[in-house]
This record gives sequence, C-alpha cells and structure tokens, in this order.
Amino acid sequence: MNPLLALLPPLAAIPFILFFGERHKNLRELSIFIAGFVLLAINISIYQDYLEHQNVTSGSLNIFQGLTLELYAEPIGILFALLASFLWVVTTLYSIGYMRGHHERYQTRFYICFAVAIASVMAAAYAGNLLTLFIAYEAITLSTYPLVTHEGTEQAKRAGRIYLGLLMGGSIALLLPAIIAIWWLTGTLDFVAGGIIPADLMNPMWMTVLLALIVFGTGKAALMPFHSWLPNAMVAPTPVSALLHAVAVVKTGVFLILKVIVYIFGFNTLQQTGAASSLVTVAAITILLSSMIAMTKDNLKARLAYSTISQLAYIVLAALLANSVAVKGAGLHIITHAFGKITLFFCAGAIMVALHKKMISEFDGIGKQMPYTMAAFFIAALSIIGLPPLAGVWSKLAISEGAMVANEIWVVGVLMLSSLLNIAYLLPIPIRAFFAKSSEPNQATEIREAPLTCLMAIAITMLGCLVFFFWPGPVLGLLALVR
Amino acid sequence: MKYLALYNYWIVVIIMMAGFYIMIARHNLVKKIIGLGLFQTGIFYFYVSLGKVDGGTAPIFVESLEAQATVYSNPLPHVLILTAIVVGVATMAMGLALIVRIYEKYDSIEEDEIKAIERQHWQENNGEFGISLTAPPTASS
Amino acid sequence: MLSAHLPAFIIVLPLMAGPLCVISRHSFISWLIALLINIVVVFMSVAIFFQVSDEGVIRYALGGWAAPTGIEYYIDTLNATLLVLITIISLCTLVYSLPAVDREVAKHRHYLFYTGWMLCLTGLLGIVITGDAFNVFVFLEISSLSMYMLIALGSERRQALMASFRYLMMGSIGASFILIGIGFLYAATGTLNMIGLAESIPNVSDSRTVLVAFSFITLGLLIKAAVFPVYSWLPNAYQYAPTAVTAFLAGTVTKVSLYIFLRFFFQMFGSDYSFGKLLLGEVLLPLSVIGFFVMSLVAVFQTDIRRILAYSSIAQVGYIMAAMSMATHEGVAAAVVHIINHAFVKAALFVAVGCILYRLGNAQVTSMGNLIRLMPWTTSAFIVAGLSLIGVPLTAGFVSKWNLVNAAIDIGWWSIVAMVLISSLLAIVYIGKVIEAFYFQSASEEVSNGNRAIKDPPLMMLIPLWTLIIISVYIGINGSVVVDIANVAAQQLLNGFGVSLETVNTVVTGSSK
Amino acid sequence: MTEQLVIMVLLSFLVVIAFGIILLKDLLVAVILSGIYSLTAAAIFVVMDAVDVAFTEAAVGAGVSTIFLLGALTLTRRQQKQQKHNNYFALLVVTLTGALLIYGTLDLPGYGDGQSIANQHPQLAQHFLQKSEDEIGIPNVVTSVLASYRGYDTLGETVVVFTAAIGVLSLLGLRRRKREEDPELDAKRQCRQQNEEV
Amino acid sequence: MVKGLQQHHRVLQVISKLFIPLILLFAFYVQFHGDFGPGGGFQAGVIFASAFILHGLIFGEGRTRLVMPPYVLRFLMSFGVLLYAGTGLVSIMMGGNYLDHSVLSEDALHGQHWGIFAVELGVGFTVTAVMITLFYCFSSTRP
Repeated sequence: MNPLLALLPPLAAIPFILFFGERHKNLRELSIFIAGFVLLAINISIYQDYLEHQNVTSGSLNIFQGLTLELYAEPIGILFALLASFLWVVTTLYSIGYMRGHHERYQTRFYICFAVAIASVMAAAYAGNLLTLFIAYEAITLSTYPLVTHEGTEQAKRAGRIYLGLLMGGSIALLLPAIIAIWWLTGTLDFVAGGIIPADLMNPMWMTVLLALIVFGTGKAALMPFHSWLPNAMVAPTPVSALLHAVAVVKTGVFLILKVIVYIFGFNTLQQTGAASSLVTVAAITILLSSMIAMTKDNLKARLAYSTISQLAYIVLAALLANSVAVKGAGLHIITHAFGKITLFFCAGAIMVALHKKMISEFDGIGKQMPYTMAAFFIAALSIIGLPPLAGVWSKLAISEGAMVANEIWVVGVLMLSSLLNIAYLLPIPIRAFFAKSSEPNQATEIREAPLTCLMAIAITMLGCLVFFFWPGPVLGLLALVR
Repeated sequence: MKYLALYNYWIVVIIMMAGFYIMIARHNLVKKIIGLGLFQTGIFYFYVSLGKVDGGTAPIFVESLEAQATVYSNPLPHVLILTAIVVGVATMAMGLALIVRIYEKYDSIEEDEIKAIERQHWQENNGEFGISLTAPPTASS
Repeated sequence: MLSAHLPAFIIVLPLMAGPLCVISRHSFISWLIALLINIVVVFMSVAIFFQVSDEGVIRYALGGWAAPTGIEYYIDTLNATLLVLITIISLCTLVYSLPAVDREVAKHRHYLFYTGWMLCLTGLLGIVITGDAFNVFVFLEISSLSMYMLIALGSERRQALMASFRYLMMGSIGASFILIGIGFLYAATGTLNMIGLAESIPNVSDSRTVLVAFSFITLGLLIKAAVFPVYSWLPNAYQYAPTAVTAFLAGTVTKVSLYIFLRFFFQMFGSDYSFGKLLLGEVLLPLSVIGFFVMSLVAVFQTDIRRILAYSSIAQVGYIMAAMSMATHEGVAAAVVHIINHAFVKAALFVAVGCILYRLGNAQVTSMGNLIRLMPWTTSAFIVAGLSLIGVPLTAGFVSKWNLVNAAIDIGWWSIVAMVLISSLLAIVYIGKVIEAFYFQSASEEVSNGNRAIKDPPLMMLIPLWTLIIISVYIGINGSVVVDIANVAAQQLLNGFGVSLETVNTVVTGSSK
Repeated sequence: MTEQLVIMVLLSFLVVIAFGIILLKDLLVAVILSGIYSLTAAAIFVVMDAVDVAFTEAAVGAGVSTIFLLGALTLTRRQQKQQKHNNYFALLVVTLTGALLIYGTLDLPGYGDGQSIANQHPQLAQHFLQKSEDEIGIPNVVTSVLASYRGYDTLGETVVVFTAAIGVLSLLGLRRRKREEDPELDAKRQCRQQNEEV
Repeated sequence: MVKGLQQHHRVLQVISKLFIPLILLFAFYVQFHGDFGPGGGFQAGVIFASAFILHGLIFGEGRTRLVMPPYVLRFLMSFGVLLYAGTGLVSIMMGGNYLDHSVLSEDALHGQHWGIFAVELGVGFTVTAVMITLFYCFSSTRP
C-alpha cells in the first residue's frame, strides 16, 4: 500500500469538519472517527505489506537538483505511524468529552488544525529522506501553532511566540544548515541502511558539531536548553497537550534524531568516531535536571511537561548510544512512554473538566470523587517509573542494556537515579488524592467523574500500558528489522 | 600639454559637482531641481566634448565644403545628448509639478520644514501615523 | 513571419497602449485597453521565452541597422525569463487594480493611471530586452518617470507626494550616474552596444576611464536597486503609493535594476574584471550583509504592514546582492532564482495588503484583529506568502534560500550562511507579528462596531492574489523549473556574450546595407 | 586655439554662475541665472560643433525650462530659507565624487582629439560620417542618426516627453478658469457662440 | 502676473500678435528643414509651443485654450507617439525590421526620407502638444 494514502484520511476529513461545523457537532466528530479508523486500517495494512515485501514506497517528487519528496515505510516509522493514528482515535474520543465539557470556543478550527497536524505526523513517520522529514516537521510546527494559542489569551500568545520561535527558529537556524551541509557533503539526503556519512568523511570534531546542530536544532526533542517551549505550550487544551505534546509533536523530534542517527550517520560511523559521546552527557543532564524541576511544579500539567522533557531525553540518549540494542530501547520507549504519558494527561484534563482544579496542592481527597481517573493515573505513573507489570519496564531495561553494550555504565546509574526521581514527583499525586483529607469536606464523598467519553479514552490508554508488558512481541519484532 | 587638453573636462566636473551639491545639500526643493539641471548640463558638456574634433565642423554636409576634405565632429554624442536633454526637461517638469502640489499640501518647499511637519503629525496621532485618509470603505458596492 | 518580430511587438504594444488610453479618456475603457494589451504581451513573452530556449539567443536589429551601428535587442534565457516575470506580475496587479484604483485614485485620473502603468511596463520591458547600453538609460527614464507619477497618484495622502519627490531626486541622481558611466565607457571604447563593449573592455581594462565608468554605473544601479546605504527612497514610496502600484513596483522595479547589474557586471564587464580585478564582491558583500541584517531588524519594529514589507524588500535585495557577490556559477544562479521568487512573493504580499486596505482602510498591525475570520482568503494568502518570505519548505522562498545557502557553503562562506539564517529568524518575527495579529488581536473598534462590512474583497482582487500565490507555491513544490532556468542563465552570463559580432546567431538582422 | 580660449572663458563663466546659484537665496534670481547658464551653454555647444544640441539647449534650457521654473515659483514662494549650517557630509560626498571623476578623466583622450577611439570607431562614428549620405541621403548627419540609425532611442525620448505630460496632468490637472476672472474672455466666448448660431 | 500684462501692456499684445505668426513659420521651417540644417521635430515642437506659450502669457491662458483646447492637445500628443510607433509597424508590414525606414518605398533612400519625415512629424506633434499642456497645467493652477 502506498504510504501516501496515509496522508489522505485526515486531510479528507477537513472538508467534512468544515461543512458540518458547529451546527452538527456529532456528524463533525463522526467524520473524524471515520477518518481515524480508516487511517488506522491503512497503517496496519502498510505494516503487513512491510512484513511481506519490506519495500513500501510512494513515488518521488523531484523539487530541484535531485532534491526529492518521497515517502517510504520502514520499521520505526511504521511503529510511530501506528502509534499516532491509534492514539488519534482515542484522543478524539477524549476531546469530545473534554471540549464540550469545557465549553471551548472555535472547536471546528481546533479539529481542522488537529487533522492537519496528524497528516503531517504521518508524512514525518513515512518520510523517505531527510528533506521530506524536515518539511513534515515544519508543517507540524505550523499546524499546531494555532492549537497552542487556541485560547487567545495574552499568556497563550506568549506561549505561541516561544513555541514558534524555538521550534521554527531552531529548525531554520540549526537544523536546516545541518541538512544543507549533509547534502553538500554527501550529495544525497536519502535514508540508507547503515548511514550515508562514512567515518572518514571529516574530522570527528566537525562530526560532533554537525550532530549537535541536528540534536539541538530539533527543538521538538526538547533537549535542554531548547526545552522551554514545552511547559509553555501547556496552555493549549488538554487533548492537544496529551496527543501532540506528549506523543505526536515531541516524538517527531526524537524520531527525527533517531532516523538521522540510524540512517544518515549510521552506527558504525558514530561508534568509530565517538562523535555522539559528548551529547550523551547533555541528554543525561537533561534527564536529571528536568526531573528535579518537575518536583518543584505545583501545576499538574507543568509537572507532566517537565516529566516529558526528561523522558524524551531518555530516547535521545538511547539513540545517541548508537547501537541496535539501545535503538530498540528508544523505539520501545516511544511506545511505552506515549501510552503512559497520554494517560496522565488525560487524567489531568479530566480533573480540570470535572473539578476545575489544576494545582496539585488542591488535589487533597479527590481520589474519592474521581476514583477511576485517579486509579488510572496511578497505573500510568507506575508505568512511567518503570515498575512491572507495566510496559515502561521493558524500554528502561532495553536502554540500560544498550548502555552496557556501548560501555557507558554510568548511564545506567543515571537511569536508576532518574527512576527514583520519577517516583518522587509522580507518586505523591495519587497518594495525596487518595489518602489526604479533603479541604472541602461536604463535597468529598460525592462522585464527580469526568464525562464518559473521557473515561473510556483513559481506560483504553491505561490498558495499553498493561498490554505492552505482556505482549511486546510485535513491537520488538518490528524493531528487530531496523538495520 | 596633455593636462591642458583635459582642462575642459575638469571644469565640467566642477560644474557637475556644483549641481550635485545643490541637489543633496540644499533643502529648498526648487533649488534642488535647478541643481539637477546644472548637474545634467555638466554631463551634456562631457558627452559633447568627447565628440569634438579639432578643426572640425558641425556634422552637416554642405556642398561647398564637400569639395575640400572636411573633418566633421562626431555626431553620435550629439544625438545621445539630444535625448538626454529631453529626459532632463521631462524630469524637471515632473519635479516642479510635484513641488507645486507639495506646497499646496504642506505650505512649504523646504525639505527640513516638511520633515518637521511630518514628525509633528506623527506625534499628534500618537503613532497612528499610517491611518489612511483614503475614502473610507463604507458600504462597498 | 510575424513571430520573428515578437521582440519589437512586446515593447511597441504597451507603448502604444499608453496614448490609446489617453485618447479614450475613460476610466474603464483605458483599463480594458491596458488589460488586453497586457494579456497579449504575456503570451508574446512566453512565446519569446520558448523561442529562446529552442533556438538560442535572439538578436533583433532595430531599424534594420546591424549592431553596433544601430540599436539591437539581445534576448537570452535571463531576460526572456524576466520578460515573462514582468508581464505576468503586471497582468496580475493590473487585474487587481481595477477595484483598488477605483477606491484610491480620483475618477478623472484613472485613464492617466493606466497610461502611466502601460508606460512603466514599456520602460521595464525595454530595459530588460535591449542590448544597447544607452538605450537602457532611455527606458530606465521612461519607467522611472511613470513610476514617480504612479506613486504620486496615491496623493490623497500628502506623504505620497514627498515620497515621489524623494524618489525622483534619488532616481535622477542614479540615472545621471549611469549616464556618466556610459559616457566614460563610450569614451574608452567608442561603442554603446553591450556586445561591442564586452569585446572592447578587455583591451582597455587598465584604463582609469573604465574604472570610473564602472564605479559610476555601480553607484547608479545601487541607488536604483535600493541597496542598503542608498535605500531611503523605497520605504515611503512603497507605503504611500496606490496599493496596485506598490505591488507592481515591489515585484519588478528593483528586480530590473538587479538584472542590469547581472547583465553589466557579469557579461559586459565580465566577472574577471568586475570581481577579479576590481573586487566588486568585496565591496558589495558587506553592504548586502549589513543590508539584509539591519533591514530585517528594522522591519521587526515597524507598525504598518506595508512598511514591514518595504524593509523586508530591501533585505531581500541584500540577499540577491550577497548571492551575486559570490561571483560563482552557483551564486549567480541563486541570485536569479531569488529575483524570480521574490518578485512573485512580494507582489502577492502587497496585493494581499492592498486587499486588507480595501476593506479596512488602514494597514496598521494593531488593527488587524480578528481578520482571519473576517477575511479568510486574503489572510491565508498573506500567510502562505509570508511563510515563503521566511523560507519555509515547499514555498518559493525555501528554494531561494536553499540555493543561496548552498552557494555560500560551496565557497566556504560559513559566516554568510549564519547571517542569512539569522536574518531568516528575523523574518519569522516580523511575519509572525502580522500573523499573530490576524489570529489573536481583539477586533479593532471600527471592525467590532460592525458599521463596516469587513469581508473578503471582490473576486477581481482575490483571483490575481491567488494566482500569484499559486505560482509561488508551484515554484516551491517544483523548484526545478526556476532552478534550471537560473542555471542556464548563470551559465550564459558567466560565459560572456559567447558570440562575437561576426558569428551572429541572429534571427533577424539588418538587411545587407 | 581661439576656439579653445572661447570655450575656457565661457566655461569659467559657467562655474561662476553655478556658484552664484549655490549661494543666492533669491530663487527668482537663481532661476534667471540658470536661464543665462543655459544660454551660455548653448553658445559653448555651438563652439563645440554641436549645433543641434545648442539649438535644443537654447530652446529648452533657456526657454521652456525657465518658463516652467517661473511658473512653479509664482505658485510657491520666492525666497529660499536660510540654512543654518553647511552640510559637510554633502560636501564630502561631492568632493569624493568629483575626485573620482577627475581621476577618470586622466586617461581620457584629450579634448578635440580626432584620433580617439570614440571618434574613429569604424562602425559608429565613422560609419555615420562616411556612409550616411549613401544610406540615408540627408545632409544633417545628426538627424540621420537621430531618426534612423538610433531611431529607437528617439522613440523612447518621445515617450519620455509624453510620460512627463501625463505625469504633470495627473498631478496638477487642467483646472477650469472661473468666468469672472476674465470678462474679456467671457465676451469672446459669447461672440463665438453667436457666430456658431449664425 | 498674467492679469497685469493683459491690462497694461497693449504694446506687448500688439507686438506679440505680429511675432506669433513669424514664430510659427520658423517652427515649420525647423521642422521640415531639419534634414538639411540643424533642427528637427523636437526643436520645432518647442518653438511651435513657445508661440502658444507667448500667447498665453500675454493674453491669458484662458484665451489660448480657446485657440488650442486641451482635448486637441491630448489627442495630438497621443497621435504623435502613435505616429512614430506606427511608422515602425508599417515597416514590419512592408517586410523590414521595426523602424526600418528603407522598406517604406521602392527605393531605400526614398524610404528613409519618408520614414524620417513621419518620425520627425510624430516627435513634433508630441512635443508641441506636451509643452503647451505643461504650460496650461502650471498656469491654470492657482496658488
């Protein structure tokens, strides 16, 4: 199946969304569901195609001088596409409850931008060369900008400015020159198994600079010091924070880094030159520092945002270790973290809708009001921390293993320390919710759960955390195909 | 001797530069236009000097002269300069018309005064400098 | 047989359209005349373009006098492309101008407006097509004079008059310098034909006369092209001219000056002389870099959209100049690419602003509130073109910037790469400022009072706007169209005229006189 | 040599006039001076054998331009404002430009050099002088070049003039006179109407 | 200025009435003798216009307008340009290049004569009309 088809369902949904508009809300959201399921089906069939032929590609469109636009399915991309399209359906389910419960304005614009963003994510996932990936990356930035600034308040506008400035600025000032340099050096931008940059092409120092340009230029990966857009972007409606800023957008960033390391530099080059080793330190520092910052945040979404930064750095770190075991860990972590973090965000949104509470300090006793939500929160938090029987454990294990393979034992220590920090900033929330005395006694016993669709979405993603612990086979099988 | 033959050019340069100076240094708009005229006339001399041939005559064939071996001056610079003169007068007319309108609107033909008026205007409008005075788009038809 | 005379028709038809408009003295009829002629001219320019790409360089001897005795047209890929570019932009903005001019210019002056427009078109095409150095000056004056007039027609605001006068002064100084330069060249070589000059200049390249000719032509062209230190005529002219004129001006006038730059310095003087011997690159490069950097910065602090775009135009000229000053094949090609792309993009942006002005009555960033919902087609066009200005992929601007950066990397000018990218970031800021206002500014008083119908402008304005946008997006997606042309043009430019006077690859030369 | 002397004297005279124009505050005097300047220029052109140019300069520079300048002055004001300080930057620019120009003249062929490349170019200057009688057949070579060899430039020139008229028309327009301003004119109009009726 | 002349300068009026025909005559001479002596369309146009300008200065621009109304001028200046450009088109129709006068007649020399005549006439028309129009524009504007 042609990967180009994956772009169609979200784009095709747009006219329907526009047409139905605010007047026929149900039909509007139905059309999104249909698009979501079709997209999921397409992605699954691409997956199956890939397992059979291992050569799934669209035609290429020549821009100029051999620069082409091309879509091409490969394991990490398929995994990412499946993840994003599945969670799109779930998020849509969630946002029906959330957006209506929250009486948000301009819902039509919201859904349109969302659809465009998903289409761009599909293009990124199936990008056949670095240029296509870059274009998709920019398209995601642009299409999510209206989502970040959705509320139109002064704070939202400021966040939008930071968002656009860091993501677009970083990509144009750092990433683009790196891409042009790669093109100039090698004459191609194609993703090739084993990489296109030979180890002896240039001085290792320059290689490090080039890699640093890419790693830092990919602002979406939120590596410190290019992280500040992410906490700011939390002013967006929660479904946006959940799908885009825990999954699609940020994962596009780490996905780009992953692809560049696997298919542009290649493991051999990086291992021989050691170009990535200094950047591993940066990732490690990001992991620890952002975990510590997360502890100081009282706003739940802000705390989750810093947690996301820390978890993204895991993936970047794994990618920079540059061996197949670590990359497998990175791929796994994209999946497991996605399910864990989206559940956490969903819960945060549910609390906002039901109780209008944003601050953790106000959460005393809400476990009695929203038992299901908080239970799901607890489970997802455990998954993020990496405790069995939850999915998070596999990815942390694989990354640690990768670190051993790469002979960077200290990284394992960092991971351990970080897990402890995870416990320190995540677990107090459910504990407080369940065991602390409520400050508003007369309401404490009344059950005020979030809308049903929200709960359904939360349940699905929470189950995901469990399922991938017991049944990680297909994911691992796919990742084993990465060459 | 060589430099004596260039003396003409140097005077021409002085004339041109006198005009150029008026154009950029004088605030009076009419003066600027006069300066432009001087500058351009200087260029005209320069061109015509190029075509002059010692002992030559104007490039018009006359029967009586044809018998002798006559030297004629080069006609090409003359033609070019005829064009340039016309361009000059056209520019001048345009400039003067602009000046007349500027005087109507600003009641001044001094560049620094006009700048001051603009600045004042700016301040009065508190930064709303560019608000259009074009016909307001009422009930567009 | 007539196809051989296309180069003559393409100049003469718009030239004759001017007087016809005057005779008609009717606002609509004169527009119609201008429009029809413009459509014909677009087709002709396309035909010439294909003629050139099929059969090679066209030389057309005017009056039947073979050059250098007479004047000739010299058309290669570069100016054939520019002919197409100018005629298309003129057509788009002319269509747009019917409703816009109706609003902005007094009714009894409409016919003069369209006359001026046609004369300006004649002038621009004449500059581009000619192969004679002095003829460049004559047609430069036609286009300049009509431009002064068109700008001054925005004189419902008095600033337009002053803007026009300043342009007249600067323009006259520029033209006079060019005239002096051509005079010195004539003194040194005895010819005015560009090919003749190209052949003679190497023989006298040590002469101080040629050096001074070169300097004066450079200075004159710098003024005409609004390069950094001598740009002061441009912002006011762009802001206060009638919007249709601004769009036309921004798309074509500075580009034509840049074209003369290319033609003169690479082909006529030869890049060995201009850049090898006289180090023009070393002079231009700092100017252009400071230019695009400082002007982008200045644009950030403007409050009127037209002023933002005007300063951005100066910055873009800086990019083109920087590309030229590399004096390599890639650099020249990048310059040509950006000349073409920026022409379309800037014209589109100014048309979009014109549409906003048409409904809103001003172009202050502060009064753009809520426009994205009231004028979706206009604002989205602005956004697309704005992204192109930034250089986002899949827009024309990306193709330009890619080529520019690549050309800079090619000769190891990493600092230039950095500067270009940083000034692109400034472009994000100034375009982002406008886009943010479209989205989030609360509606200004006039808008929210509801006593004005703020909605998308009539189709007459939207169609040309979106035509320009589609062209620029098409270039962004299928950039090889422009890049291939630019490569051919760059090759031709750097090869000099390639043909000596004896081996003329002529389509029509003089008869055997 | 006498010729050269005449030119030198006249040119020096021009320099004096030019500086007079720079310094004078009275615009009317400046305009009259520029008229004299043009007339002197015409005289110099005659001495330089450029009779057509001289003719044009006299008609345009001394005639029409002066009338336009006077017209503009009556519509604006006559005095130039006192400028507070000299513009040293402008002086610098002008000096540099002038120095550059003089530097460029050093390699020019001397004034009146019949052997210079410009005057000897076989396809331009010499072609016009030697062949125009056979090819065009009119005695005034300037007219031949103007209207035939470089007729296209002259077309451009005509268009420039036309453009100027369009420009001035669009700026000033032709405003109708009010009747009471000129009773005599009114009488004439009536007279004409009567004639037409008859 | 104009009014003063009108009322008090009978002498000027009489003399100018004598001179204007002579100026016009001279203009015609310059126009048609340009082939043989100095002068041509442009100079003739200016001189022709100057006769009208003189008339305007002495008798008032309003009265000159009766003699030479603006619409005639507008037509004349356009016609001049069209005549010039049209001559070139005729050359193309006769099989030559644009503005190639030699094809206008059987004999190349005659063709050149015709062409130059037409072209100079075009210049003359345009310049005359333009100069008079410019004069009208300046003199009809009230301070």
